[in-house]
Amino acid sequence: MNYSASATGTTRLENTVKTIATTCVANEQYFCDLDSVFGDGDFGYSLARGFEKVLEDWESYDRSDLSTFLQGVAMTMSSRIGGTSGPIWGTAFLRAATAIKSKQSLEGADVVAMLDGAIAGIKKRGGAEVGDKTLLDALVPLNDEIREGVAENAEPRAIAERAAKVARESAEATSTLTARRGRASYTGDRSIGSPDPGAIAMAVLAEHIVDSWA
Amino acid sequence: MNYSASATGTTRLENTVKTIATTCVANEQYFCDLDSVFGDGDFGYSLARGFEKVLEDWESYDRSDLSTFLQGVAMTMSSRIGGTSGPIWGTAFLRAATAIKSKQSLEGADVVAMLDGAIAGIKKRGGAEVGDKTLLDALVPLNDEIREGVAENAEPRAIAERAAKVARESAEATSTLTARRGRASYTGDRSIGSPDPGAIAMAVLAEHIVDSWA
Amino acid sequence: MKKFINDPQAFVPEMLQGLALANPDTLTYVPEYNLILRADAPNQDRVSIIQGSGSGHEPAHVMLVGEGMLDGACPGDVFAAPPTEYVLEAARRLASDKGVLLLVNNYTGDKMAFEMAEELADAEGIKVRTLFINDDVAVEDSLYTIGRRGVAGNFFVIKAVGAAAAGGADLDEIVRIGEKVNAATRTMGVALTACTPPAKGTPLFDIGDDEMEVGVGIHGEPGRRRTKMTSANEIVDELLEAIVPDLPFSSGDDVALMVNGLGGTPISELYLLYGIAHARLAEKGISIGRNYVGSYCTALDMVGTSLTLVKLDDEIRSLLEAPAHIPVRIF
Amino acid sequence: MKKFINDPQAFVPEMLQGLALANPDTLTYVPEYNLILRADAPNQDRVSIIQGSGSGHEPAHVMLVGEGMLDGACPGDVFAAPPTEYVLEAARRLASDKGVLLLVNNYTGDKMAFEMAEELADAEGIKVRTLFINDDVAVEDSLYTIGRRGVAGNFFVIKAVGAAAAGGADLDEIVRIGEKVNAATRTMGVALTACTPPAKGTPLFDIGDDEMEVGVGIHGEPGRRRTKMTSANEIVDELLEAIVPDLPFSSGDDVALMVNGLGGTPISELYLLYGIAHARLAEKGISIGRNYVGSYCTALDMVGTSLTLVKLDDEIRSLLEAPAHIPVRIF
Ligand SMILES: Nc1ncnc2c1ncn2[C@@H]1O[C@H](COP(=O)(O)OP(=O)(O)O)[C@@H](O)[C@H]1O
Ligand SMILES: Nc1ncnc2c1ncn2[C@@H]1O[C@H](COP(=O)(O)OP(=O)(O)O)[C@@H](O)[C@H]1O
Ligand SMILES: [Mg+2]
Ligand SMILES: [Mg+2]
Ligand SMILES: [Mg+2]
Ligand SMILES: [Mg+2]
Repeated sequence: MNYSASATGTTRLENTVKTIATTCVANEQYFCDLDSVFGDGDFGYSLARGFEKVLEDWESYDRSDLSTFLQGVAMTMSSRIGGTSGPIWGTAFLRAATAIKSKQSLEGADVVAMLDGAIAGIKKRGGAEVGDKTLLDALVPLNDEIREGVAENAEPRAIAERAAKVARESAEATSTLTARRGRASYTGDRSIGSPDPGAIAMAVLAEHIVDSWA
Repeated sequence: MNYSASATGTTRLENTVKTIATTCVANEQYFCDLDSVFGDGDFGYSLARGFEKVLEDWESYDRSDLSTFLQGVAMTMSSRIGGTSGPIWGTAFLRAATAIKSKQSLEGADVVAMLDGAIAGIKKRGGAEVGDKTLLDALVPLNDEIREGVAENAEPRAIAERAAKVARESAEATSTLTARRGRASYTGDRSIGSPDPGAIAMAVLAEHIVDSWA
Repeated sequence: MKKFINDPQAFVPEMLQGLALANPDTLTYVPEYNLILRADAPNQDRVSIIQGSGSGHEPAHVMLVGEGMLDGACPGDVFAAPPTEYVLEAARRLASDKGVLLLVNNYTGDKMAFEMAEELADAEGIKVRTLFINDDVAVEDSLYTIGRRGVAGNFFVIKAVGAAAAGGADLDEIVRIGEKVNAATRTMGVALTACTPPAKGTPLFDIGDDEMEVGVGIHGEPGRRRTKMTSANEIVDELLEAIVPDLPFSSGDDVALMVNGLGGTPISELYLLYGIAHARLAEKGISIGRNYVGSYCTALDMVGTSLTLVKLDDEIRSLLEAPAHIPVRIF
Repeated sequence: MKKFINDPQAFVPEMLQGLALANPDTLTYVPEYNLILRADAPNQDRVSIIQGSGSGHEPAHVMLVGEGMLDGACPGDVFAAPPTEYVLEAARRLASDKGVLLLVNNYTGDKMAFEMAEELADAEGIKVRTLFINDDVAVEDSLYTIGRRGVAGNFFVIKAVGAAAAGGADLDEIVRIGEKVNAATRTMGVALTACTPPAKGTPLFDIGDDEMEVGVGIHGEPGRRRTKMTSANEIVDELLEAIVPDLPFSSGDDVALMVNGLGGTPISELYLLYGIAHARLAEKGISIGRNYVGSYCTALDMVGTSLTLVKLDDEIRSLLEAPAHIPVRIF
């Protein structure tokens, strides 16, 4: 895998961020609905408002290197998104940026490093672990699948497809878990039977990234 | 017609008042529903609370003569019923009592005199006339029919049946009128199409008085 | 019916009981006659102010009893004028050498009960006057009807006469002030939902999910027209278009503006409406000297609002500014 | 959705705009950061008190900004913690030599935003402390969850630290007082209906016509159990049975009792509930030194209530009694 910052002005990384942003904006209602089963119904709203601003600011981000670009996105997010998602997603983007400091192009291993950083940041920020019924329950297996694919030297697109499949399965599997973090945790066992909105969002994003693969 | 105060301890007048009371209590919900089409939905409640108390106090009313008995009922009503109905029904009973001051038995003409008194009192108290879509629109024709029957020397029971029929027809006919008094008047022409609750109550009471005829 | 109640018929007495328990030092509750009285009233050097009306409009009027406002409130059942005897009893208990003022919202039932009570009180030698409040512009004047209803604007009449009474004004002066404030006050409301009287148990009228009732009364009486829900901006415009030309309020006027909730509307939405109304009035050159945002006069749990404008002059302003101490409070 | 709004996304700014227009002399509105600040803050001789949280709880907290309570409120969108940057900006604008106290209800999102903001403010040399409020007994303690939520009891913490700050107390002392009041405060709520966030447009959860949610949170989070509607008496009993043994409150205690409406409940029902709670506590030998009946901390338009008990001592009582001047008022 090689994502060049120079290639045709927009890079695979930029495309991916744009897909994330447009997908979150497009799924506002769906993500809200997921969050209203056992949360407070604003997950989609928070993400949509943040990523709307990302798309608005799109042309103005400093693109000196990939890390700086990602950092700009992270700043928009954390200044715009409130709720749990603001600090969680802001931290994730910031840590991903840190993981590729001053890189001009990305290898498969860099993608894994970015996700490692994001995951560590999310865990530190919110104190959640895998199994607590949060987006980590999709994001961590997704990253592990990419790590494996990269180790096997698989095709980027094939890796992405495998990762999306794992994300979807893991996200659906959160239905069986009891929420232990965030607002959903107040419901105790009543959260069993419905998946975690953040985890489903990870699956939806992974699938759209694959679909938009150029 | 002759209603004796001595006959079997309860008289036709007492029976009639009791029928009015039990009918109003039994029709609480129905009368409320009628009042909520273009009023505030409490007509049945107000009447039921007042007549409940009348039934509760039943044994304790002073029965020195018929007028005193009716006056006792009037006092219960005006101390218990609020809303428009308290002053209206209290005044009606009080004026009916006045019309038969110190009588020990009643002729048909006395019934007409009682209703004449009640009607005059209601008009004075509330300023309504026939045609304003109030209970007067059933009560006045009902009284006129009794007056005619009495003039024709008809059988009391036949008179009562004719009066109930007229009350029902007149009450239903209030549907075509625009309310000009009470809460319903605020709706203007929107009150057209639904009958006046007070008028319907008059018809229901007249019908029950006929049914309970011993 | 989704309410915090026990027996629907005990709704009013249980509410009054709670109010009295919450204000043991300042209020007296007379359960036999549904009365809430100032514990220290009557004061023979002050005119006593009494407001009666149906219940279901809380905090009006039982929670407005206290220093600088009402000496007593005489509520009936939900949306029903009190029985004449209750009003008379209130006048008896609050009879003062300086007199008693009965404040009444202009409705058929209330008018009859209070007029009868006034006659009876007068016959008993109580010095008493009655003042009818009729601030609702939704009701078109007519030869036939009893005329305009009293709605949320009654707050301003109560506040002004309460302040005047506290200052020792005599009964004629207080009646003059009450009439003046009533004449300077205009209100119109809109409902998004119907209210549910406890004894009825179901909503008072049917209204579509996308409909609103413009000009609604505080008992859920229908208003001027049923129409499709519109935006907050359009609603404020429609209400002001009815209110402003009615007095009329004109450029250069200084007003008090009340954004009143009808019982089920959160204060957040009331402030949102306030912002719009403030801006619209400013455009018309009308300045807002005092504002009131909250649920002052409700229709049980109705989702809705009313806007009230009062034309201020120095006299009215200073009466509205005067201190008062009533149960509705934050601290 | 039956609300007085224009664009659902503009709900919070339009509400704040209205609030600022209604209080031009005392409040400053900073639209870029959603802030409501005291116009005369910061005062270098006083600790500045800031409360942040999601919107939708009005009058909490934006309408509690004023003399003797908050110096600033930093609301997020409806039910969403404010972005970190907004909190940081509030701390910057209200930075005082005596320090800044950030009050936060204990929720994941708020905790993260405020902890991040505290670190950043601290790095900028602002003297700042954070205090978490967690009075909701509905949440069973657990190793995993973030712990109990902050709900209507936050009013008492705000009032107490606000009074202490007005009296010139230093930051350590104010933190001590805030922790003490928080530790003495217990709340539990019940919802009869779900609330409808403007941006969502539909109720947050489904609840049957004959059901209620016991232990509900102020964002419509489910509570302890879903059960059939019962009488006001039974509801008060269930809430008190959860609250009283938790501290515990015992015979001989003097308490403040708040009966809080969740947004769609009329004050008449709150007083009815107050009467029941007062009687129940009296039976237990618990006396009510101060009472608060009204909608203090809401969940938008939710029909529901919460009861809060605060164990009083001389210090807490005098802080609660101290005067304050905030937008929520009657005059
Ligand atoms: N402590 C946590 N760590 C990581 N993710 C979390 C945590 N708490 C909640 N989440 C994720 O955030 C999602 C909810 O986000 P959002 O609705 O913005 O939060 P809230 O409204 O509760 O503040 C959950 O579905 C979950 O995936
Ligand atoms: N001015 C009036 N004179 C006579 N009857 C009246 C008058 N106004 C209303 N009514 C009658 O009273 C009925 C309503 O009574 P009620 O519901 O107790 O009054 P409200 O709730 O409006 O005070 C009407 O149906 C009508 O028949
Ligand atoms: Mg959420
Ligand atoms: Mg009625
Ligand atoms: Mg009525
Ligand atoms: Mg949220």
